[in-house]
Amino acid sequence: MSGSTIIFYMLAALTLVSGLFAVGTRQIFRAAIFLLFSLIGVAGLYFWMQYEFIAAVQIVVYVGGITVLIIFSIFLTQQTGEKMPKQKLGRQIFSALAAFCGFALIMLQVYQHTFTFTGSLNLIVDPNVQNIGNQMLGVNNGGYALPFEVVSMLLLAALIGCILIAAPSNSPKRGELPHSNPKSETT
Amino acid sequence: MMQPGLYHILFISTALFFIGVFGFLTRKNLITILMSVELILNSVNLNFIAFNKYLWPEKLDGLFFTIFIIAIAAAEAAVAIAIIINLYRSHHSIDVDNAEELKY
Amino acid sequence: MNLSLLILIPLITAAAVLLMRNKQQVKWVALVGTAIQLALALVLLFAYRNEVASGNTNQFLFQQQYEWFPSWHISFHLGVDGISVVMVLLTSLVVIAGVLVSWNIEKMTKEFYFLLILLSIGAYGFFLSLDLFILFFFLEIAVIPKYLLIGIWGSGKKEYAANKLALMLMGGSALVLVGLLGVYFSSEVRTFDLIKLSHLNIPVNIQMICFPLLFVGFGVFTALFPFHTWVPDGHSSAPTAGSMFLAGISMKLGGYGCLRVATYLMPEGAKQYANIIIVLSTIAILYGAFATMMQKDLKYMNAYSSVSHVGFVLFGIGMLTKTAMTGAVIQMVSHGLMTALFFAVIGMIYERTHTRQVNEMGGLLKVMPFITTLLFIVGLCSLGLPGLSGFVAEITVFMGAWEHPDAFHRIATILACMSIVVTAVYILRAVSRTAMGSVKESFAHITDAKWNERLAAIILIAGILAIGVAPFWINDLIKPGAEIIMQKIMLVP
Amino acid sequence: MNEFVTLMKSELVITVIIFLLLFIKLGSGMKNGMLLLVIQNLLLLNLVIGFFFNAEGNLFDGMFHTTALIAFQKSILNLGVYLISLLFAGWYMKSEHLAEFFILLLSALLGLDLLISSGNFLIFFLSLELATIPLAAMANFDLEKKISSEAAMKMILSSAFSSGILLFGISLVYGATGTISFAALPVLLDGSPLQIMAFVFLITAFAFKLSIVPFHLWTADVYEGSPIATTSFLSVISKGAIAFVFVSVLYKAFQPMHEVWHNMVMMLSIITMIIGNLFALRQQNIKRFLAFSSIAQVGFILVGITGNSIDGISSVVYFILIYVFSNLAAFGVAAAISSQTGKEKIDDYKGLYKTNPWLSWVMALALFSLAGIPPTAGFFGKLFLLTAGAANDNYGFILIAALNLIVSLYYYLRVIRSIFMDKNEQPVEKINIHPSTKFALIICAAGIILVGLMSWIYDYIHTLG
Amino acid sequence: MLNATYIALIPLLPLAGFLLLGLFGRKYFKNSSGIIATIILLVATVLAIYTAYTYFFEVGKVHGVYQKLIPLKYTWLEFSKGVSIDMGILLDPITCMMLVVITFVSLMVHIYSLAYMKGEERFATYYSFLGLFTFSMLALVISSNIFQIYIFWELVGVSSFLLIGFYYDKPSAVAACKKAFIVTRFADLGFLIGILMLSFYSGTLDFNTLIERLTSPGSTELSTALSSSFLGISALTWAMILVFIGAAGKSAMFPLQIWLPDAMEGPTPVSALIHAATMVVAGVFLVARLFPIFALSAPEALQLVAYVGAISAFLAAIIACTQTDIKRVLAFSTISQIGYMMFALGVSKYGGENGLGYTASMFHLFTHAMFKALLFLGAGSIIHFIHSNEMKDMGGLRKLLPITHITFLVACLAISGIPPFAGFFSKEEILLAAWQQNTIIYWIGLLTSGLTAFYMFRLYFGIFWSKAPSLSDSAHRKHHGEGGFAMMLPLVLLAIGAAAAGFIPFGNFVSSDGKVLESEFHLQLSIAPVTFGLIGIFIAMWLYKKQNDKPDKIAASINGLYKLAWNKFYFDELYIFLTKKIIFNLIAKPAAWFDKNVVDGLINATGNTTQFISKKIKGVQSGKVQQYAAYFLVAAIAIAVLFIYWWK
Repeated sequence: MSGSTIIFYMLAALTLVSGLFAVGTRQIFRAAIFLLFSLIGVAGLYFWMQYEFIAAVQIVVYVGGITVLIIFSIFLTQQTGEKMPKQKLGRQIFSALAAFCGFALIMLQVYQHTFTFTGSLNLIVDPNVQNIGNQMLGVNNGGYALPFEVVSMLLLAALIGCILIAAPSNSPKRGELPHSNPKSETT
Repeated sequence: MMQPGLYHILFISTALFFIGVFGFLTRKNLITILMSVELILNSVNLNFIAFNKYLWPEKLDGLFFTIFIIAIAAAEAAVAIAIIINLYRSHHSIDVDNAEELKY
Repeated sequence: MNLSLLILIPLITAAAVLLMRNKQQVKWVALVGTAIQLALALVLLFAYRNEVASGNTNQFLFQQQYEWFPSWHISFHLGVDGISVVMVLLTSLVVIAGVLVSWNIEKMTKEFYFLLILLSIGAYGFFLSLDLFILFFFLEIAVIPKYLLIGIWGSGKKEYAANKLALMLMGGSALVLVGLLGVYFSSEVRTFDLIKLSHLNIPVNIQMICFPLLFVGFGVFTALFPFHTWVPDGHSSAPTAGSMFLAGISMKLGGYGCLRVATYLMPEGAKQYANIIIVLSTIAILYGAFATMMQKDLKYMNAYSSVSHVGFVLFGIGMLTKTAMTGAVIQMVSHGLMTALFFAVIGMIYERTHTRQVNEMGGLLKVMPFITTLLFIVGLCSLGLPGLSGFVAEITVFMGAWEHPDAFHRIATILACMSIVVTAVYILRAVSRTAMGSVKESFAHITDAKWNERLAAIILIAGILAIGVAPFWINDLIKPGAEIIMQKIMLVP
Repeated sequence: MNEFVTLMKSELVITVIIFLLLFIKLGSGMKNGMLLLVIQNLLLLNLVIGFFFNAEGNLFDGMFHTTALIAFQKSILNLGVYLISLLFAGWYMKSEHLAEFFILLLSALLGLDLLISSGNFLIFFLSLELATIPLAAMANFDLEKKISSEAAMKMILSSAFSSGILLFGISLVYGATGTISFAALPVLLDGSPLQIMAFVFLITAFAFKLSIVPFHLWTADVYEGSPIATTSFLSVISKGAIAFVFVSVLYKAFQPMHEVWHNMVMMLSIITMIIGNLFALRQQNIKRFLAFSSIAQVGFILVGITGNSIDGISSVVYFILIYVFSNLAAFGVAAAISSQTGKEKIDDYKGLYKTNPWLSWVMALALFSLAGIPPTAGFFGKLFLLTAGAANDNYGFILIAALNLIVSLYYYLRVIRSIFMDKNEQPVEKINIHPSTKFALIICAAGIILVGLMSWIYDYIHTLG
Repeated sequence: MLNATYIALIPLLPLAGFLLLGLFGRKYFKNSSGIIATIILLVATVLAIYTAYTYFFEVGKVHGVYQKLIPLKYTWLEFSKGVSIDMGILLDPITCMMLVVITFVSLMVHIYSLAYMKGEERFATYYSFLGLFTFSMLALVISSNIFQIYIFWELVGVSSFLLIGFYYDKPSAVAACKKAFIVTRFADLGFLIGILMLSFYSGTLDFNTLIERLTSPGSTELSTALSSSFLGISALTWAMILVFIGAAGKSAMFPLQIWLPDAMEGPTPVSALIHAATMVVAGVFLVARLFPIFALSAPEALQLVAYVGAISAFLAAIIACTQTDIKRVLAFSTISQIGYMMFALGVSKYGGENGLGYTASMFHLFTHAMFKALLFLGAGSIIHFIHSNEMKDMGGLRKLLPITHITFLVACLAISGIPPFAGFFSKEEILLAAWQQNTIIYWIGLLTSGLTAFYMFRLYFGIFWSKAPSLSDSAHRKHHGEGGFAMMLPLVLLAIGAAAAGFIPFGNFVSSDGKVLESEFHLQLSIAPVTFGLIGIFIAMWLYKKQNDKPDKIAASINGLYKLAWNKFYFDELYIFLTKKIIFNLIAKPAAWFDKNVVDGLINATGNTTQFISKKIKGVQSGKVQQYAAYFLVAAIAIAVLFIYWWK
């Protein structure tokens, strides 16, 4: 068992175990922290696969962005330390069963399917920043300029949407809010 | 124990996917539901990277897919949180069970 | 003779009705429009006879064809044979009579006449079309106006009746649709054209599926047992003109469809299913007649008797002989005129006595002799009195039915014949309780029919007598059409 | 560069409009009336431009492709959006965030346009999200209403869940075939179980967006809670575009698996029609009612899709065109009534004909068209869908579809009955219809009547396909 | 030479009268309608007599045989090649005879009604109905086609319906007209099916061809018709039985006689015309028309005719003895006399000497028309005077109504078969024929003839003798009189007929095969009926000439039988049981119930079930977004499994 293998299993365990806790714990703040660990675990797996760029993006966007966003919103909407109400047992069992069935089905199909590497080794494109950057803005030959533009439009729209929804309105009806002036994080 | 490869990663990603699904189905707090969604999206990302690495390394399709998914996840999370906050304003709660006026 | 005129004129009339400003104008526009229709129908009749007399041996005359949805091979194809001609004539007679008897309608006059004329467009188009798609199109056009007519201007449990009618008729047309699609895809060329389809031999397995679909589908319109239950409720709730139209024309759409589409295109299917048709229609004939005996409401009575009478249409078709088919068509026309008149009379009586319960009337002959005489005439026509159209139709059906020597057909025919006695019983009960006896105090000052009612009645009676006294002309018109259908059936081993 | 402009014309124009609106918003405050007029004219311009300079071709290495048919489909969407901008004038005038609303709406439209033109899974997914996320924000546009945020929440969470499953499916397809391009896919498909599973996951996303049973459950809640303009966009424009893409994905990318999807679509179609109808039967809220009825309508679209032929494509496109007119007319009337009186229940419509005959007739026309009653265009639309579906000799299936038509007729007639027949002591008062609403309703009514009778429209679509 | 137009005019003139008076009578001819109708009928009568004369003496006889001429034929409705309903004229001896009888009696009734119906509100309508009836009846007898006869058969039925129900505000009249129509309609069903069978086997509807094909021994039609059988009886016989059911219905033969007594609710002249002289003998005419087929090819059916006729004659005579309403007595006597005609036909054979019954039957038809019409018109005159139908209200009228008295007596003598009045000759011939062929029937006939004499004279004595007229009757006379010339003239003319018609050498004109039948006079055989008749008359005189209690005593002594007869053997009750209990309660009611609850219920149930399911599954749309996702997931997995493992 090589070192790489050991690292892999550790990362896998980190990802899955903290993922499980993230969906299992009844303290919302802890859940967010476990989510953070799970996401870091995934980033570790990217590293392990030598996709450093993606790993970095993962850390920056997820760990630095989304998780923080979530934690902020938790602060906004929840008293910390308060335990979340428990879901009905029946629902839990049913969900677990359904999830397990889905898992079993997919694993069955995946293991019955033989994925074979068909390409030639010397055509492999190295996922380094230069290649990625070139392709990201390329128009032809597998360039990703269009998706890039689409995502930018999407982010713009999302931005406007967020401002609109979360920003305090001028209308007097909003005076009944529990928090005097909840700020929108996205602005 | 064999050398970890594609199948192992697929196992992890699928497991993570269904952990997320389980969370989505069982959590009562809207924000934790949102967290489950993030887990789901991460599992998909893992899939794409793994396939790209082990099977189709001639192009970076999987990688780019992952990048864009991350971007989308961010946007989605932002809008979702905005909506949740708005909901919190009117319902004074972010319990999903409190938002079921619309039914039948 | 330009056949599209028969669709255009009502269309223009309908549009003109919508543009009119007051009730008087609406009425007169509608009347003039329908009068032109009647004139056109008569012109068509004579033009057709002339054409045939001058040796034109085509099956369908005056054909017109315009491209419509060419990618589906649909064309706006019109044409008439003798059967269509008489059905068109029937339509025009009933429509003008309907317009006349509704002269006093006060509520939403414009809409009423608009819907009435819309209905007539459906009927004309249906009878004229030679393309199954437009046939279906016109078939469905005629459903919703009925729903509105009953629902808005009707009486009694009108919503229930309107709903039931619309849903059952639509159910019928859904079956028709599936059957038509089966026919459409059975041919290599994929065509809806009736003439082209009639030259193709539709595979037997398709016929076995599509014939029942089409026949039952059209059968719902024709009150095929056990799909007749929309008839009593629908007819009795509808306003007078609505009932006239419903029973006079709409039910005939189904009969015509059974004959022209189902039987003509799928002779093997017809042969296979003929016995079932006969059983069902015999049940309808007798059962409708017996059920009529128990009715107290004049409209219900006529509605149930329509089930019985229209049973003869399907009975005639199911017999698969030339004579019986001719009889079936004559019965369609005859019943159309007769039942329209019957409903018109019931409407006139109701307008004056404000009741339709036979038990609450009596002695009306004294106060309104004209209307009561109409009731007598129509009753006698209904029970098959010679000299009136009902007799000709029933006798022709019986003669045709008797051509089969086997016991099954014999028994069915005898059972069907028995209905003439039952009919006599209920008709006489109704007529005598209504018209005869001593007149009630409250009805003593009732007035007789007005000019519009008289005119409407005379138009319909003219039709009834024209068939009853001189049936040869209608027989001559219909028989060649029936013969062509029979030729296809005869070819079936 | 010229090619770039002509091929992406529609997307570019929309983007330009979005930025224009953004500038207007950021610049001086324009009064709502003026702003609405500007928007309407811009959208009209967009619609008109859609008919010119159309070309076929690929861009970005096949990620983006367009054909005459696609251009026509986009025009249908443009038309729908233009009508939406006209129809709900009453609501717009009251809104504080008119410009933002249209920015979001146009973003969604941009997403849909790109979706129709998408040539690989990546752009497909991105544009799908572009067409979803702004909509979630739009659903929340009635900021003061509880149900509006609830609807938005349901929408964004369900769609996130759905995207998760979709992405998992895409990743499996990618893993199994090594491509994310639609064009390259058919030769690589072999129908192995993994591919079938991946395909099923993919389908669920379409099913979710098209609200195919059992993936439809969000639909009614979101429709009811959202502002009516959003609802109509969701139910007409969004649904129409997804249907277009669904057809082309099934017919082109997944053609080798057509036996699988044929059965699947048939099965889904049957349940969708039945469940949609059964739920629509007992709805009281007109929006919720239209939601379920549109679910049933989707069932019929699926019937046409099972045809797997050129007729299938053209009948779907044709039906969507008609559906745009009919459904928007219904929403328009409902909106006109609810914006003035706040009444949204079917029972509130009792006696409407007495006070508002004109609106009643438009509503009746729309409902008849939805029910497939001749001579409205809906008749032709439904009939052609059924005909396309019947090409494979599944009489049982077609019969079920035809019988479902009756059930749907029943509930459409329920509304008609309320409007025309039922008596009411206090009917809705006389509605003042905004002129632009009136104009839009006239267009819709004309469309409902004429699109069916003018057969060249269908034939034009047919030649495109 | 015969002109078809003239013959056609005979029925068409009354039709024209019907249309003219029916459409415009109420408005324009309120008072003149009677005169107009009478003049029209007078013309028709002249034409009929001329036609008959021409036929019998100029064109009819070829080589000593009366031919069946068809001067006019027009295809009315063609079913298939050779099978068509034709409107035509068939002239043969019985047609000519019937033409004369009908026009003559009808003319008498027309004249009589001028006075009898005077002042009636619906005077014009009355005459138009009479015109309709006369037209139908005339067209019936000249029919050349079996369907033509059916058509007019129905039409006479309806005109009878209209005339019986003429006093439509009287409930009993309404009930009677319905009963008459429905009973005959029921019988016509048999007729119709009979026609269908005949047309099927013979391939024609034309009388001449039909008879020829079904009587010539070698023909294929006949052999098929005889070879196919049902219950051991050949199809042809069945057909003829069915046709006879129609005839029996119209002629009120047992067991379909129930309608005729009630039909007396109509105006009395109408009873004279329709329910005595003309329409009710249509059945006899029909059997006579098809007689060759009956006699040659379906003798079993003819047997049935004979027995039905005999039973009817006898039963009706018994019932007539007990009735007190004078019109009802006459009605039963009509049934009885028609029974005579029927069994005369029934015992006859075709051709030659053995065809005596046929001639006798027709002869009796002819004479019966005279005296029965006379009886009815006389009764009308009495009723007109007394304003009552009941015998107990009458008595001693011979002084007050002298002409009526004399003519009535003549008629009574004629019907009782007392020589030399007309009835004697025809009845004697009938009994002779019966004697030769079937003794049982002969004895029944003989007994009946005695009964006939009894009840006729019971009537006669009861009306004209018995008690003295009451004072109010005399008062009546002052302002009523006997009804004037218009009423007396027909009585006198008919009385002459009833007295003299017997001397016509009937066998010269009418016979089963068209050849002259030399009827011989058998004195020894005529003694018996005359004796029986005289006995009947004497018993009646003994019982009824003076008012006394003997009749009641006798009635009491045979109480059971008397009651049975008085209640017309409970036939009405039987029919009411059949219709009310069986048809209404066991068929119609269940049918209506079935329709409302089962058929309609099923349709409604479909709708309700849909609604029910719709209500039940609403829980799926729970409003919980997680539940939605759960459904989503489960559905996705399920579809995947389904399509991977199952649906390949």
